[in-house]
Amino acid sequence: MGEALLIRAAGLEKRFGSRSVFRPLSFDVSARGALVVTGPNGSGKTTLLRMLVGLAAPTRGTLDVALDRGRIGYVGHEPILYRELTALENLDLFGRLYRVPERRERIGMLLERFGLWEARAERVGTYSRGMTQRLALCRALLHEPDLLVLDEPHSALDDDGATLLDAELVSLAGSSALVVATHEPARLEALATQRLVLERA
Amino acid sequence: MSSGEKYVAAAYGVFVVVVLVWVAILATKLARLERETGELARLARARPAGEQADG
Amino acid sequence: MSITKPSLTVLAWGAAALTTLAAVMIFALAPEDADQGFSQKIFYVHVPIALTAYACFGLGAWKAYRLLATRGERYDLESYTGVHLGTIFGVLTLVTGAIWAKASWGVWWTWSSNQLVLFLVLFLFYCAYFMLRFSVEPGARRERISAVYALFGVALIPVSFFAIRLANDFIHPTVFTREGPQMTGEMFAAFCVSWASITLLAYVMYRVELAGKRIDANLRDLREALQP
Amino acid sequence: MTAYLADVAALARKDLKLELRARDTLPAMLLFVLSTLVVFHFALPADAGEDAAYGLLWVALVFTALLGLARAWVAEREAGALDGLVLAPSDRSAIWLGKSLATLAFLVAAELVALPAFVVFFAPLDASALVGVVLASIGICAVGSLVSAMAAAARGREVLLPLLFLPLAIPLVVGGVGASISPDPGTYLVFLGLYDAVFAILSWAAFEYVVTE
Repeated sequence: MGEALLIRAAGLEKRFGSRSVFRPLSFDVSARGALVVTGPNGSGKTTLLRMLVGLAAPTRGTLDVALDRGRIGYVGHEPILYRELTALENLDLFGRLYRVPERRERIGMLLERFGLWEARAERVGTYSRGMTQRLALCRALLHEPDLLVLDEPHSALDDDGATLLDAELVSLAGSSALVVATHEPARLEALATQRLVLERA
Repeated sequence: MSSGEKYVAAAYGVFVVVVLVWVAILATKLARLERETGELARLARARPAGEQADG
Repeated sequence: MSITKPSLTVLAWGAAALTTLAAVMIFALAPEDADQGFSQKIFYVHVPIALTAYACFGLGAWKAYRLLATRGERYDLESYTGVHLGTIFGVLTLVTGAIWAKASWGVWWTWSSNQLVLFLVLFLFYCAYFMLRFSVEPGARRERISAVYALFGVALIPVSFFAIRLANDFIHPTVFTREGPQMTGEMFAAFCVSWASITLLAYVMYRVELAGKRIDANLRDLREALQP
Repeated sequence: MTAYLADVAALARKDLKLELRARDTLPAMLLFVLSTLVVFHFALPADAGEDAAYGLLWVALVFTALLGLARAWVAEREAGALDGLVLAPSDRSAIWLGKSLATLAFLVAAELVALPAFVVFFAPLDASALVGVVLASIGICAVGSLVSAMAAAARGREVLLPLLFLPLAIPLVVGGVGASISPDPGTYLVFLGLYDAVFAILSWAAFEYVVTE
């Protein structure tokens, strides 16, 4: 048997009112695994990812993630940042909440790496979608998570942003688990240890 | 009827009326449910046998 | 329905029997009140309805607590039905209370009757429960928010009761005071039977309404499953 | 415990920073409470007793608080920021406590303008009235922050918030007015303290269930 299982899901279902989002799902992800989730719009990719990070509860079935919240990084459709705060202020707030050691250095290094250092003191509201997405990635990587959950991370990035992200994922694959929902599975072909294809219920 | 009796009748009357209105609302709901279960029963019968397996 | 619960038919017949017994005792057995005369008979329906309203709000809050503690989905409908019935009996309390106030003091409303004012506050509070419930998307979020609000309601009852009593010290010097009417044996017996019958009636209504809501929910699932 | 308070402080500071930058809630609350008091002057008949004025002070305070509470979760709703706070490892009640303290700061700032204006326009305020205002403000912010978080998850939240909040605020108004005009304000102040204790603990415990599934 491979390494310890990080995520175990059996018969997972989510229902909004009477409409269920996808057919019951069962899958496992190991501590160093990389699950790539694909499927058309509305097939429940975002709902599944929100369940994995604890923002949504399954209506039926069991899901246990052997990690506490502080060890999970998440990039969703929404940037999950304060538009009226600057990049530094946002990362400082989340850095405190995630109890990140040497917070300032870590923030500086991440902003540098994602090309946001010059814009660090500007309000996120003034950022382009691509820059906001990069900042969201900084926020998700700030506390060196053991599990990184990304919802269509490449969607708003330009070319060098995307290559930057791919390099980041490669370096992370060795040390933590990944769950990525994407419309470009080809990009993650090398990394993927498991694949999950969702269809509309 | 003296005024006292009028008020007593009014109080008990209101109580009975409210309960009856509640029953009436339940009755209309029952009628709706009856109609809907009928439709669903027809839908279930109309489905081709094969599809019933995976239900 | 879990089999441990007494069957609905037994309860329904019990409620019917008790109600007739109560009616007979109230109007035939219990003597008229010395000073209030015949209009005191409203007491036998007004006070039990108020107590039943409290019981329904309590039931709604208990089911809400169970929902939050055990994530059991079925408690949401139970809490909702409990609060719904509580509101119906709350309105009834206000109406019968107003009629009694008119009968004994000639005014439809009196701010010095603490219980009436409390039910007015609770009526406002629980109407907002339904406004809240119908403006949140159905799902886990709505169930939990409604549950929290229902729990607040039960905390509000004692707090408001004291607030109203305190308020009456300075808003109105109490002109109309009415301590609990002195009751003879038969009066008290009639009151107890009437209270039991109304409580039982409320429980039957609760079970019937809950069954209706459950059938509704099941039907939605069925329709979704059968829809081509 | 200190980590918890550090989280609360960070969250409250964030709200103060947002307000200082946007300046859209506090100025509105200050102007609102002043204009409400002036309107009340004209609403009161000339010979109205002082008691009526105290009552209207509390109406002004409650509706000013409502103004602040309506904006309480606006920053969190933009760009899904609330999900970020819910995802953080810190206890979810810290989010509520941080928000309550920030809202309390705005309400107290508005009161620093409203109370002197009231004394000038209407009637004097003694010590027990001031203590009543402080205690009631705590209760308003504790319950108000929770209730506005509930409304934030609903459609039509601007209309819903007052409906959810006002019944819960009635005991606070009774306590506040009582503390201002009653010859024996002690009982009213104790009542306000009890209200704060009961509803603050209830809000503290219930907040997690309002923001998660």
